[in-house]
Amino acid sequence: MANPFSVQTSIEEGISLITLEGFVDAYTAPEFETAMQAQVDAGHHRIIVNCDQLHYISSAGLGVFMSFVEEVRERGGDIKICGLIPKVRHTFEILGFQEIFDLVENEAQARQRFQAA
Amino acid sequence: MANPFSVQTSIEEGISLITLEGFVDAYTAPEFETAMQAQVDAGHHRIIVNCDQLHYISSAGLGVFMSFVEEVRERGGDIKICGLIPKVRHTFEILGFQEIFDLVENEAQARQRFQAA
Amino acid sequence: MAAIAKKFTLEVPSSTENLVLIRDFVTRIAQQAHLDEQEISNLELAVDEACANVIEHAYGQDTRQEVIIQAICDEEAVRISVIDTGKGFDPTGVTPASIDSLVTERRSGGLGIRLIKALMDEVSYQIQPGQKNELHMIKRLRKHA
Amino acid sequence: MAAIAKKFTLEVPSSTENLVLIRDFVTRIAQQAHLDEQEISNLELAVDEACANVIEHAYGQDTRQEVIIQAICDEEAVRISVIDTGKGFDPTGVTPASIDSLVTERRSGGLGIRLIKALMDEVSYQIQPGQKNELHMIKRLRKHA
Ligand SMILES: Nc1ncnc2c1ncn2[C@@H]1O[C@H](COP(=O)(O)OP(=O)(O)O)[C@@H](O)[C@H]1O
Ligand SMILES: Nc1ncnc2c1ncn2[C@@H]1O[C@H](COP(=O)(O)OP(=O)(O)O)[C@@H](O)[C@H]1O
Repeated sequence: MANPFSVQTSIEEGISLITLEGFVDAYTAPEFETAMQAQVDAGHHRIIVNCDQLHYISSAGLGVFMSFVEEVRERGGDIKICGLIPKVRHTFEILGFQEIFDLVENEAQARQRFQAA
Repeated sequence: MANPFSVQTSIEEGISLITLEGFVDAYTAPEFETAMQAQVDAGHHRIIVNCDQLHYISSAGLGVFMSFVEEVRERGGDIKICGLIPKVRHTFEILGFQEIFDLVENEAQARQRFQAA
Repeated sequence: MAAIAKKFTLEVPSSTENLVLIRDFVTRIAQQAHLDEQEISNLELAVDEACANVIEHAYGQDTRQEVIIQAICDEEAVRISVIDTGKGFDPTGVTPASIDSLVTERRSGGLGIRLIKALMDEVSYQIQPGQKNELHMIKRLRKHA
Repeated sequence: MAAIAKKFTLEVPSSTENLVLIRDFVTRIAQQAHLDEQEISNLELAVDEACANVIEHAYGQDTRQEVIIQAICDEEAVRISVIDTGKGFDPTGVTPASIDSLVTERRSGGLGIRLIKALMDEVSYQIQPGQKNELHMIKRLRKHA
């Protein structure tokens, strides 16, 4: 029943990894935003958001992705989103986010995309 | 979130095994009662109820144990209850059911108790 | 925030099918009040028993009727009321039999009120048959217990 | 049983903390109405968005206010209303911008109403600012869709 929220950040080979767990809604999205802001403020513009433990997202969470992607791209980075479970992926797709964001299978694939870029 | 209910019955070496899954409350207890009644009606008085997949029980479920135990014991059988998770075990214990029922670790132990009897 | 009591209300058709929804409601409120796991389970069970009694006894399985669950949380306690407009009863007239005698008589009932009283810190009834029957249950928060 | 509509009501303080409780409520009702998994998720998300808007916009984060969620289920549909007594707004004045332009403008909002409309079969507002604002959402059951 409990699906508590957590967000964790780590950095490896110049790529930031933000791991979301539980649900991101209007209650928890501010914490996600803070984590994202911290990376951008620190000049880290290559960001992977791992969602394989994310069970739910509402527009408050989608908005966090939306508000940062332009800035990191301008600075030569990107936000790669990996590990979406089908239910969460569906929410991204209703809004056409698959046209704007690089949605990939897993973390390894996300790293490859950065290497390839 | 979903904790659907199921009850399954099998018979091995003259001992009935009733396996409960999910929650037993006033909504689902009648199904449990039907399963128990079917064993008693068929003359099977040695019954193990495996609860290791049972996440919740209310008095409606406890009442099913209570209403059959006297009858099966009169006929030389018993109800052995195994695999209670701590939360569910606590509910049994609030009412002192551990004084009346044989609460055992697992199915193997329950079978041994019948062998030993 | 601090001094404000939070009030939650749930109204559902009088059917045992809705007990799962009622338990979710209570569990979420108890989590928000920072009860520990055992206390959350206790509250969940007590409210389930109270509502099952309303559905079965107060309304006699008439699913057109409505069960109301109200929760008020402040810094001292979680207070839950279960409200019905059914036939009511005299709670002082219910004397719990021993489990032994229930077993001997092959009874399947008679455990609900006993459980509620064992699980909650305070339990009281306000009965106006056919008008409004209320069961009030209080779980005090530990720092205030 | 068959012809009776089932009515459920939930009233909670206007705080995003309660969205999880609201989603549980909606999910359980949708399960009872035998919606499939995708439909249940859709309903859950639409109601979350509607309530988040009330909490943020109608009440401007004033947690002393109350959000009311009402669900009526019959054989044809699940009808959900989200009710507030907050400031209201003119829904016809909200024209959704393209996602591309939201991204360019680095906006984090503007997705909620769009989602609600995409997820539900029917959506309508009844606005009386400061009195009673209602958002009605209908999800038809498939055999009747
Ligand atoms: N809400 C209620 N409305 C009317 N009668 C009730 C209510 N709650 C309990 N009772 C009466 O008290 C008795 C004992 O209740 P309880 O201890 O819960 O056991 P059970 O419900 O299994 O009989 C019930 O059999 C019923 O006669
Ligand atoms: N329940 C409401 N009460 C008042 N204003 C609202 C309500 N719902 C939406 N609005 C207005 O409509 C706008 C668009 O809402 P929405 O599409 O959900 O995006 P967001 O909430 O992210 O701004 C909001 O910014 C707000 O001005």
